[in-house]
Amino acid sequence: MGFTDDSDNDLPDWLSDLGSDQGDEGIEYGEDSAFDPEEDKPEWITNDPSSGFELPEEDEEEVPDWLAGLREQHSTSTGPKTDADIFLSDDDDLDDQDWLENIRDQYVGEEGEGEISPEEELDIDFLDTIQALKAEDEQEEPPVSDDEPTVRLQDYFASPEEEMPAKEDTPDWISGLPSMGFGDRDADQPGEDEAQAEEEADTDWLRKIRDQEAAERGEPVEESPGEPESDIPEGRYPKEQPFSETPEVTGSLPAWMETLQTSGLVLPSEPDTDEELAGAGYSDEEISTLFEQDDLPDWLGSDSAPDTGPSAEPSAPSRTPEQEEDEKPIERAELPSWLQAIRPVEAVTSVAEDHLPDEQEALPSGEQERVGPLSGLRDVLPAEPHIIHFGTPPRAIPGFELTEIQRQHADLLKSMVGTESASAPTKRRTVANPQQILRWVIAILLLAFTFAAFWLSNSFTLMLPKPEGMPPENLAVISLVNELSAGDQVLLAVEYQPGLSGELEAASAALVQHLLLQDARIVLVSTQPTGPGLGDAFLQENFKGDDYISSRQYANLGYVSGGSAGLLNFASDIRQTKADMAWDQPPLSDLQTIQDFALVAVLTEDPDTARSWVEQVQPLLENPLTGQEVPMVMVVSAQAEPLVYPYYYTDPQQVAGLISGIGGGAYYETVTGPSIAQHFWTAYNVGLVLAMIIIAVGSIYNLTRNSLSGLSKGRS
Amino acid sequence: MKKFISNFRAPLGMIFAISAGLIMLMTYVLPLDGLRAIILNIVMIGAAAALVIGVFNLLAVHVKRVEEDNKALGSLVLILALVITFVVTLLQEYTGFYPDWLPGSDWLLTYIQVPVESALMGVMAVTLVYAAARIVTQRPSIFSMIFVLTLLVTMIASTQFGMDSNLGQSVQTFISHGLASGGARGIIIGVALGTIATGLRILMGFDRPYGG
Amino acid sequence: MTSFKLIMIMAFAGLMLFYYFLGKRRNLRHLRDIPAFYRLRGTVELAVEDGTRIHVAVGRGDVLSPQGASAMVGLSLLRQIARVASDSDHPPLATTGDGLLGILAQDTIRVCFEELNLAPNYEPTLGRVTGLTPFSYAAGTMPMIFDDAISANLMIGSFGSEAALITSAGERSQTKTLAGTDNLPGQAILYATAHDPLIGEELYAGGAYMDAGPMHEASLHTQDVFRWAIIGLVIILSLVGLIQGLVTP
Amino acid sequence: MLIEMTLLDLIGMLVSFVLTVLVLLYAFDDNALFRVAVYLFVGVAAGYASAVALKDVIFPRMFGLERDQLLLVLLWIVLLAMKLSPRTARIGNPAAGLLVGVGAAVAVGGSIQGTLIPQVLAAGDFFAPSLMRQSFQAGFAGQGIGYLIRGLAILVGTVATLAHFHFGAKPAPNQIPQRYHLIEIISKVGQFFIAVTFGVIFAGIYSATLTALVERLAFIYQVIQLFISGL
Repeated sequence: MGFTDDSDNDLPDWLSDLGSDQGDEGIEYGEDSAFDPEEDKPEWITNDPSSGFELPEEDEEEVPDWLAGLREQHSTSTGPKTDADIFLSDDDDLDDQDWLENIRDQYVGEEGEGEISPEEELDIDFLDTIQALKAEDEQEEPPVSDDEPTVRLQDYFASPEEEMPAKEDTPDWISGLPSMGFGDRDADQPGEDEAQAEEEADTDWLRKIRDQEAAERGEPVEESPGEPESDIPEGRYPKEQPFSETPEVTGSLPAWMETLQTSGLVLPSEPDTDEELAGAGYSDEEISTLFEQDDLPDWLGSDSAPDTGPSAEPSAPSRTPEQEEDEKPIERAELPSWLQAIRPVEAVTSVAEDHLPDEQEALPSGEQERVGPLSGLRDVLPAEPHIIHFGTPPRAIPGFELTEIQRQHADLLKSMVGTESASAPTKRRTVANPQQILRWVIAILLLAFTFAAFWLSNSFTLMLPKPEGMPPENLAVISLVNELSAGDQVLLAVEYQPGLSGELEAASAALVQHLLLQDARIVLVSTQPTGPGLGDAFLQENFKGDDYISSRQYANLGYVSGGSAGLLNFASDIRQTKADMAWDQPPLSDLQTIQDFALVAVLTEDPDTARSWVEQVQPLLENPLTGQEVPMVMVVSAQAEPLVYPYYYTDPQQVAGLISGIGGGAYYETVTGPSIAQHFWTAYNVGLVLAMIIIAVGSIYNLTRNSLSGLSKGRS
Repeated sequence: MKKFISNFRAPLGMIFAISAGLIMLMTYVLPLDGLRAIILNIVMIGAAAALVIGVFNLLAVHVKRVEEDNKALGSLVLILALVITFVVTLLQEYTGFYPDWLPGSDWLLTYIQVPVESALMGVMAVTLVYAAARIVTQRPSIFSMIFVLTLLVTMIASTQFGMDSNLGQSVQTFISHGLASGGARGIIIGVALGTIATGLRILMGFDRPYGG
Repeated sequence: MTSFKLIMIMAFAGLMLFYYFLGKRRNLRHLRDIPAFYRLRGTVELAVEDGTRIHVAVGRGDVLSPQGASAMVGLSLLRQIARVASDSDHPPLATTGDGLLGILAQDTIRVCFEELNLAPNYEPTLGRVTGLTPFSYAAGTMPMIFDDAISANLMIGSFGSEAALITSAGERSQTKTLAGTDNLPGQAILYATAHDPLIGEELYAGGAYMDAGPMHEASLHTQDVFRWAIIGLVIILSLVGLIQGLVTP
Repeated sequence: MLIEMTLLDLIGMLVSFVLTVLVLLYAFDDNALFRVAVYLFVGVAAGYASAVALKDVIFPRMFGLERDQLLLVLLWIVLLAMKLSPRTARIGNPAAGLLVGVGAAVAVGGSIQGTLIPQVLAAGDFFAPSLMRQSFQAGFAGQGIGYLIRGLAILVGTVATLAHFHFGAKPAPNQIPQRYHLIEIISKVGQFFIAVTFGVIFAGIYSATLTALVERLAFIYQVIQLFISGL
């Protein structure tokens, strides 16, 4: 797994049937035909109802989830991949590489000298094992419940050569035992004969924790010759992952014990939804990964031969690690991962895809890690050895009690694992000094010079720009406002963020001043939550000398939620949208629709907001009966000007006029008289010139330095 | 029962998404204004409710920080500010006895939100100058140089000198309303294409970001 | 015009489906090179190995507006990254500036944790709303970048000019930033301040380049078809306009 | 002037002054006081926005609904709220799905209706035909040529930029997938236009940030002046 194709998310249900036709063709993105678990139910399931295996849909209530998960794994291990399988694939597909399985096989092999008979298979059943543990004291046969899943492992163990594939069918609960160190029971028992090893019931399973400690201390460990699976590679022991989860506590055991147990014992049950099952059919989920084997350094991916992963084929011959070692191609030079990361993927994937037969590509490789940095490695700790089902608590085991010594050992193990799983504390990253110093210099210069412009404002002030240079879009706004009559309603959309209030207020102060001079009636509205408050503050702070403003005769329609959808709704029916307003009283009583406004002015810094007004509102400004259109003008931040301007440039115009930034406000103030823009103008120009100098000098310096360093490198 | 529910969770979400989306889409191409109004009416309540739910998310993060670290002064300040602002704003709206001598929501907006946000915007000026001065080093290419040149020319045209100069205005007009307008149109159209594709993926059920 | 819109939508959807099934038959990706995405892959890999956290900023785009589409792309990438990095010491962290997006980001991460059977490790705070207005979102994200062992910022969604605050925080903490937004001012900011900017439409290609599914690649091919159709239309219409301007009646 | 202010305004001005200074200090480095100011801002912004959403949208709209509709909407909000907990999150899928679906439709419909069609149709105005014709008719050939050049710039810019984003490429083993040579050339032209566009917009953003900085510094100057004159 890795960056996987979003297969379960990708194909909608309505397409899944369609897609299934393409399944065989769906090399790159998977096998859609795998969607239906019923269709692809393995024969051994369908032919053997007594096996206890049923599809997840059946008898869901009666069977505990861990059992359901168990049978699910088995039912799918020979059949098509389900969603669960995809996520299990790291375990399932590991086959003989899975160290958990190896230990399990060692466990079994010691009983039967590497041969597992069908009868003995039952011994590895979960309840048997638990009862075997219990039998240490009670010496009685473990009961087998009716709904206990009986695994037909003989199907997998058809021949000695096929022993390894059988291991993949081993339930994870078995795998989980050794994964916690329980299976390595012979570690400190050199010379112990196999007969003794067979008496599993007589072995204190908790004592194995101590045994493993001893083994790790370097005490001799006897390993069965000819059993490659007993060669547990160093580093295969799980450290934190099996314990990194906290399954629910049943109460029958100490919580941590249940955690241990469930971490290893319980399998993930069937996917939660049919949809997930359907989505599971995408084998591309497993093929196309972020850390695709093709993306990996050669030393990681070299042993990932395409023919080594038929985990979905129980009859496929498997290989021992030795065999695999023999088959490994000569390792290539190692590439660091960062270099791999910047290597074009296509170039790499295409090579691998040329080598990969499509059918096999669609199948998950059974021998590689697919998640995280270990992706592509073989013989490594499984990335997710603790795949368990968390949905339901594990079933309590009656009569299971811990002795004090067992508890002490368990506590010891828990403390060891606890430290392993603790995450490293976060560290704050340091800042490089030269960058910091450069930033300081810029900040000091900018703040000092701009502030000095105010300090020296009595002796040095710039005049506003000449009105002759006023651009036509500014003139258009002025002429539109000039055409307004006294009492005309103007919708003022306050659509800027508080942080932009400085610029937008400087840009629009002259416009509002002009509107008030024309005795226009102002109605505020906003799709920003802060908009109504900002609009109020803007009018009250800057125009409180006007009676119309100070007596709050203007209307504030408030906040319209829902983004552009809300805006569309507002434009469609302003009364319904703001039903709480006093529409039967002035100043709103004259307004029935948005076409009753004489002018719409949008104050915004965001081109998307401007676009929303153009897209959603502007088409509705035309009166369908009279054909007259309410003009829409915009006061925008300088950053939005190039983006809003095209709406002005179209014919017919979608935006009838435009004022941009403090420059536009400055032009307008040459007509209406000085206001905010004039107040800021000098400092603004100082800051602009200073920034230009810094950027120019900085760029030239950097270019020169780059050139010089390039020259010196060339010489050397 | 669990299985039954689990079977229908994501599909239900998808059914709602697709059906509501398709109906809404039809209102753009067919005269179904009434239907669109009904959907939008409901949707807007939901969008506003989602905003309030977002507040709970924000609170949860910072409450956790305060619980984990007693020195998380900032988080504590955030929680208090949020709760006080929320309560004050609603009290002012729905009770007639909110005293004038206490800071109201307008006060909080005017004297806290606006100045901090404006100052943050102002600080960005330093960041932008710094970034622009370094871009030719950070990403050395001919296009970075074009970027810086255009930036400088536009800035010159925005000064008093540039605005009063016919040449400055002509150059600014050509760059901003000619070259940049062309580039912006291309980008806008491209973004629109991407938006349509993304929307259609959701409407066809391929993307299900709602838990599916 | 009504029927034109309908036909256009149908054609777009039909082409997407066509390329979807066509893409399933192909072995190779038929897409151009976008280096930023390769570097993102490497960055994610390094972050997982390094035990550091990836920050995915989904932005503040309103889901009920066209800007929401870019956030959907961000969620797609979040999903891809969460699938890889969720079982690391520091699973990816998503920040949003919108309540509904926060819910969707949480959902995305939660579903990934469930898919990986890591559900108990999931914490709702992995999907955070750090502010409910654009600037408060950016401001709320800044301290998190400083404090949470972030090694990479992936900003995919709708950001305006306030994105400079986030990239600035990333730059100060020496954190790699890959970013794309649908907002043009945001793009200009990211062009100058992000390490790996995604320009314009490249943002919407995120899913295809990060293997989010064949439909994502199909979308890009469909966009290409419409792109050239639009280019043709634009040239024809502008030439008609030019002739109108030159030929004096 | 200080006397004219209410105590609340005076306190507000001082608070605003302190907060402004703290935030501006971030220009030099991150510091604890800056963070307190930022968190205060985030909290106020969130509290304000949520309260506004309640009082301006949720309550008014819900009170206007009939009982059945109200129950339906309440159920929907409850479903949405289920998303807050991981245990119940899935129950809220339909509510979130509805919002996402409508949003997707708005995205598709809005983009086609509001952007794509108008932008394509606007191509007819690239050369401003009516203005160009008027210019030539009036004998202002230079102005007419100006429209011609600008129109060409817009046309080439639009086409080249749009073509630059072309994603399709021909894959080849051991090679990066390549686009057709012609598209690559057009793409370079498109990149030029993109760099110019971003340069212009960046200048606009800097203008906006500079205005905000100037506004804040003007405020600081004003406060200092007030207190100096009051002393």
